[in-house]
Amino acid sequence: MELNLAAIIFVAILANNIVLNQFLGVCPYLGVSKRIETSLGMGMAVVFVMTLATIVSWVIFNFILIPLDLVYLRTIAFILVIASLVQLVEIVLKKNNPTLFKALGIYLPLITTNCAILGVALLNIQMGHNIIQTVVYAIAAAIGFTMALVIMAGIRERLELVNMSGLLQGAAVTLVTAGILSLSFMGFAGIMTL
Amino acid sequence: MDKKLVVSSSPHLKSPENIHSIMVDVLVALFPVALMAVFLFGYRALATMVIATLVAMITEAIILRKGNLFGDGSAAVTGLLLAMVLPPAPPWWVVVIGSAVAVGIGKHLFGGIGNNIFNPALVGRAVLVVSWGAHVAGDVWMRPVPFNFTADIVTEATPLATKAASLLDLFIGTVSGSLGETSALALIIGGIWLYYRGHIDWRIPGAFIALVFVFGLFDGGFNMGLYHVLAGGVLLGALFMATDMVTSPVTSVGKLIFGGGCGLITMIIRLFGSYPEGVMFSILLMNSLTPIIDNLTLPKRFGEVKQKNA
Amino acid sequence: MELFTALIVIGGMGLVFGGLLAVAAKHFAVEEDARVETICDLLPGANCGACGFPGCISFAENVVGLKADASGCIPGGKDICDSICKVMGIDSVGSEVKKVAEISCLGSRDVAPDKFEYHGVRDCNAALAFSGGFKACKYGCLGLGTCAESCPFDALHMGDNGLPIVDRERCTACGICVKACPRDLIRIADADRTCKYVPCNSKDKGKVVREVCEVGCTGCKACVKACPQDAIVVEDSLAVIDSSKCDNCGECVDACRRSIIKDAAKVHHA
Amino acid sequence: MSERTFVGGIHPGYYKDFSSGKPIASARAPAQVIISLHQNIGAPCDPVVQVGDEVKMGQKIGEPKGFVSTPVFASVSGKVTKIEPFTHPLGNPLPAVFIENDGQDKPDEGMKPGKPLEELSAEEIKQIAKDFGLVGLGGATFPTHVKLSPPPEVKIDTVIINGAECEPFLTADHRQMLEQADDIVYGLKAFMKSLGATNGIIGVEDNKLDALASMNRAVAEGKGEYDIKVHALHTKYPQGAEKMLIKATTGREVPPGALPMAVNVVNQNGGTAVALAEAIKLGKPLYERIVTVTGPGIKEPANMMVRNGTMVKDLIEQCGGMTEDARKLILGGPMMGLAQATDEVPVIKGTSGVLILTEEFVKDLSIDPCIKCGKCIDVCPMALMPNFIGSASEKNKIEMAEKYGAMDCFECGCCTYTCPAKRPLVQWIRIAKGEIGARRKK
Amino acid sequence: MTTLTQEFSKGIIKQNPVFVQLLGMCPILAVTITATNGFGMGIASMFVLLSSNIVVSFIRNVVPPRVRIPAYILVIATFVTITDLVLNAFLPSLHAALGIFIPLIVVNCMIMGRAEGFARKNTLGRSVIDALGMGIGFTLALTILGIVRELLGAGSIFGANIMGSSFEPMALFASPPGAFIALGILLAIFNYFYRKFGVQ
Repeated sequence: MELNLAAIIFVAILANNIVLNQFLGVCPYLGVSKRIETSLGMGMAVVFVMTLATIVSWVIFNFILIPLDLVYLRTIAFILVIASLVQLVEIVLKKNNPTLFKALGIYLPLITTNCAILGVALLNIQMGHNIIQTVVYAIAAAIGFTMALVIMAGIRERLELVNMSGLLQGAAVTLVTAGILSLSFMGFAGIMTL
Repeated sequence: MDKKLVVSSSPHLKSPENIHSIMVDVLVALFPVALMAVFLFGYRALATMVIATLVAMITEAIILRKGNLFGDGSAAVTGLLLAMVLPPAPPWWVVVIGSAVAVGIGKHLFGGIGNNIFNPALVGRAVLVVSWGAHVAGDVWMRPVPFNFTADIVTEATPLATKAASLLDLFIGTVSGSLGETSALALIIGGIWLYYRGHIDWRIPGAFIALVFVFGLFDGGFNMGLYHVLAGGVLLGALFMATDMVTSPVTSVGKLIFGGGCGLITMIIRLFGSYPEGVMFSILLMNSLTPIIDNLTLPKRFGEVKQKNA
Repeated sequence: MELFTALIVIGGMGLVFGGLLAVAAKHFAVEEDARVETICDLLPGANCGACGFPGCISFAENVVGLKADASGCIPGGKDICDSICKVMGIDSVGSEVKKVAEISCLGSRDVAPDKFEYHGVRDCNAALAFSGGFKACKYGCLGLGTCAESCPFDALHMGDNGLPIVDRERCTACGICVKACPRDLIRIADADRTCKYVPCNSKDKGKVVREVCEVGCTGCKACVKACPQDAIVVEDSLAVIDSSKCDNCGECVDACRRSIIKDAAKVHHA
Repeated sequence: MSERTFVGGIHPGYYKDFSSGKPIASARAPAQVIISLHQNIGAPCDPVVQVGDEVKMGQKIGEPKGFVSTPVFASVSGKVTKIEPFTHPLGNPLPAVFIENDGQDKPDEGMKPGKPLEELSAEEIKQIAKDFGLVGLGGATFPTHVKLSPPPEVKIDTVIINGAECEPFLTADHRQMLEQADDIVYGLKAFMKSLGATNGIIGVEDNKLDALASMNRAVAEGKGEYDIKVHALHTKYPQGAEKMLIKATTGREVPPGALPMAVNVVNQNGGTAVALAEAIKLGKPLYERIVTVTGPGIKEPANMMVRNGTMVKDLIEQCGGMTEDARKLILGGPMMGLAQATDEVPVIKGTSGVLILTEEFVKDLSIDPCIKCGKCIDVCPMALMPNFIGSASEKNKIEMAEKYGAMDCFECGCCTYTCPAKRPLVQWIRIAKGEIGARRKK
Repeated sequence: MTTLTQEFSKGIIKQNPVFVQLLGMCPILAVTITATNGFGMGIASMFVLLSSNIVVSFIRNVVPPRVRIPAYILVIATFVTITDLVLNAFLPSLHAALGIFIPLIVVNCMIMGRAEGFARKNTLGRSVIDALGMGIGFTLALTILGIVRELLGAGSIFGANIMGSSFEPMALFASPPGAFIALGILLAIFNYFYRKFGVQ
């Protein structure tokens, strides 16, 4: 059990990174990776929302959809959860913790359409995790996302000082960089398996 | 004095060193390694090196639209380094594609010399490993047969897989493995030359090798520690790949972190991963962290501490 | 039965979340003006800053807040001004005429020599820090391309002779290059004006101009005498043609001893 | 080899042999001197003579406008013919006084010995430095009396005489230490007395063994009750930079943006010490200085005592003229000196050298992309990140340039010297500094 | 106002959701191992886009602005679920290949973007045209990338082997890194042509 948790963390962050290996959350990955600071903020927001959303989705799935035999409604149910959750978080934060809201607020709307959130919630169900594994997996996946985001932001800040052909600037070079990053993360394959 | 005076910003003296001379120095440092490769693996190794270097230079000349094939020499270095991390005799088209990818994608896609994030030669190899793993990183490798230039290829498993080669063989290089990684002796000679010429810092190879050694100790004592340092690509990686100026940190502390990270990841992959060798992955990974390491390890400015105390 | 549960579950969830959000939204109402987004969509999106605001969004906000004029977007021109006015529900303003950047120097490398050789950063401002620029003429174009570099629309390029060339199609008359040129050699003018003009900015005396440039205006006043419209005046040894008076007769072109008077729309343009 | 040094720095070719063996010779007084009214950092002077006035050698012709400023003196006797802008070593025309030399060198009445050092008070010494137009002669031309006026809460305990002369080619300080060692010690004593400092240090790079010997002798003979030591310094550029010299001799580090006073030290150039000694002993104002005329592009290199306002062209002629392949004229040393567009430029108080470089030194090298070799970081004596400042400035990312330390750069040029990509880092840093300064003012 | 033809063609070229707007990157990278998968994904997305655009266009005047986004998401999610079930019933192999990325069509920013940015402001007819244009543009992009990756990574196109048996496929393009690299290079190539032919 304990080893299993460690494996979940390792695999979710390094070996099977949700952005670099599973292609979840690529849109914000391309969009919000221009500055290290911004990417850290986005990462924090994702950690927060992803953990909450995955837990709530898990609860709804296991305690409502399965008993009622409504598994086919999971997509609708989960997206409802996520969309509402993001808005609720936004509202609650605004009232109770304005500082945190200031830091995370601008990223929250971006998260609704971040397929990493829905993706992780769905994958989590697919892998049949229990509640503890769910929490660990969600946090680890979000940290993996943040890590990939921050690394890319560091690289892009440096590439800003480069005289690069306009054809490659922006998304093109970011994608290729992500590809090579993905290549180098392949080295972690097989170290721990689930 | 009939020409006009020249005006420019100070300083008016410039060191004689330039990118071209640095690249020539690196090529010189690679010479003993290349020599040893030909000695061990025969004409096939020579062919691999020549193809890789030529294709790299041609690719660069095409991209830059320049007639001068050698240019500043950086493409030749990339090509030769790529050959060093390939098996002695892969199919020719694998070498061609790898070399073109190294220069085209690894280097020029990011804006050319000085701007690449990842070590171009390793990008080339990584692409080849993923694409045609059996040709470049399979289980069986050509056995070195010194002074035998016509022999057919005899294959054997690499020392990293068997863990059975003698330390002396590893030091001299009479073991199977990538073209340029087998002979520790030749690599160390090249490394010393680079250090003497001031192109590499002791910190990156130092931290790299030290961590590999320490982790090797856990894998089976002092001899195993040495074994891990000498076998596989650690020395080639630590002395020639990780020290690539463009893709490694510029700060002193950053260099230590970088080298240490390379060593750590290499050993994690070697000891626990499904790949037998982790040098390439570790260096590529640390390359990606270089900008962040640089930003986190800005040197303390002259007089800065006193200001804080005051 | 199953259909029924499905309806209840989704409907219930919708109710719960909808209710929650409705309550929350009521307590935290935020004023938003949809017009900002609409106007932002209309704008070219180059974020060039020619309007004086730090980007298209900012300009849109200020238009909606009535702090900026609807015609403020220079690259957008008449069309966008009209559209903005429509969104804002006001009458259209702004000029109809297409404008472009114009460079008032003909002193290419071969006709206006340097006084010394400059090595270093290829930027006009940087070069000016050394003895006031390497060009012998202290008004002429240095040709290091700071203006071309500054153009957000890729409409300025350095020609082989070391002078910038304006791409009339791409130029939006945003005026960024006007500010970028440290020697004030660029101005914005009507694209299709039919008049003559003097592409020189040298306020040096004629003797000095003759020493440093083959195509500089010496202020000899030959054109002044030739002009039947009295449209030309010489100030600071530099002839200036009043485009409102000029009828493009071409007398000055023949009269000019250095043959530098040109059709306004035909200089330095691709 | 001496251990006294700092971290970073470079070892360029020193090229001192051109002129280090040449004793200081008097330069010919020119037929006309053009004395700039901008002779020091800080405010320029207002002319106090008029066109047509007869002036004497050593007569004050420019009156300082602010506290950070010093007067300017006539270097010949003769007639003022013009007062108008003239090419200044900084590149732009600045106001200057033209004096036609009558060849008689009639001295001004003020030029007579005053009280001996023993009888002078600290305040009087400071006043002498101010009245006789003393500025730092190393090249920065910071008014000396300002350095002698620390705020009351600062207690200066150490005065350092800079004899490092780390700039390649230049030998003026070297010759001065050989030929005027006693005056240097005398000047140092005056500085110490004025500041109430207890320690005096003379720092000399250890490639000038004869100068070290000469200074040791002079100190032994002339130090009296003062505590003065001669320190041999490791030969490395920029050993003579203020902060590096203080680090090497006292181990103290001047904080970024601060003056040496912050660590209770005042730095003075050897030439300034001699000027102070001569002002006290002879009542001689600062109207001439030692200039090294050297470089591969000059036919007969020399060290010369040159009057303020002499044309550089005149000096070059006296040294046999330029060679065929001469391409660059620099006032000052090769690392921090200013390249000139013309040889029609006058010598000012801060002109320590006239350096002529040839074709081989001035190739217009292509600027390559930064390969992040980090050599500039290794050599930067201020431990900045010149490569990133340069790239940021190139891309006009001024905040980034500031973050990497642009404002702490004192433009020693080590980074640009060492850069294998031949990037004009100092120039970019200077542009960034100008931009940051302009933004801070806003 | 733009003509209907323009409205239709803009989605294919001028405002191609993938190559110009960089939307829907996740499915594009994930499912384009083969041309068939890419094409299937494109069609599925187009169906959802079309249906949701129609519905959104219908209800645009009814939905209060505050619950706009949740309401649209609900609409989209419904159609996604339908697609999911239909694919599972009739094309189980494609359903298996696309896997989790079918439910993830819900959060494809292209669909949300069109609903939010176009259908809610435009009439039914225009919304349909827009959805068709965008959907075809998206399908086209997915198919092109699928063809490139399948050709290089497996030597075939739409499952038909065309490179001969001696061809050693470049497995890179069948792997995740290859997806990123292929799309990045494809983007650069498209940038080049867009610039060359003056498409903004």
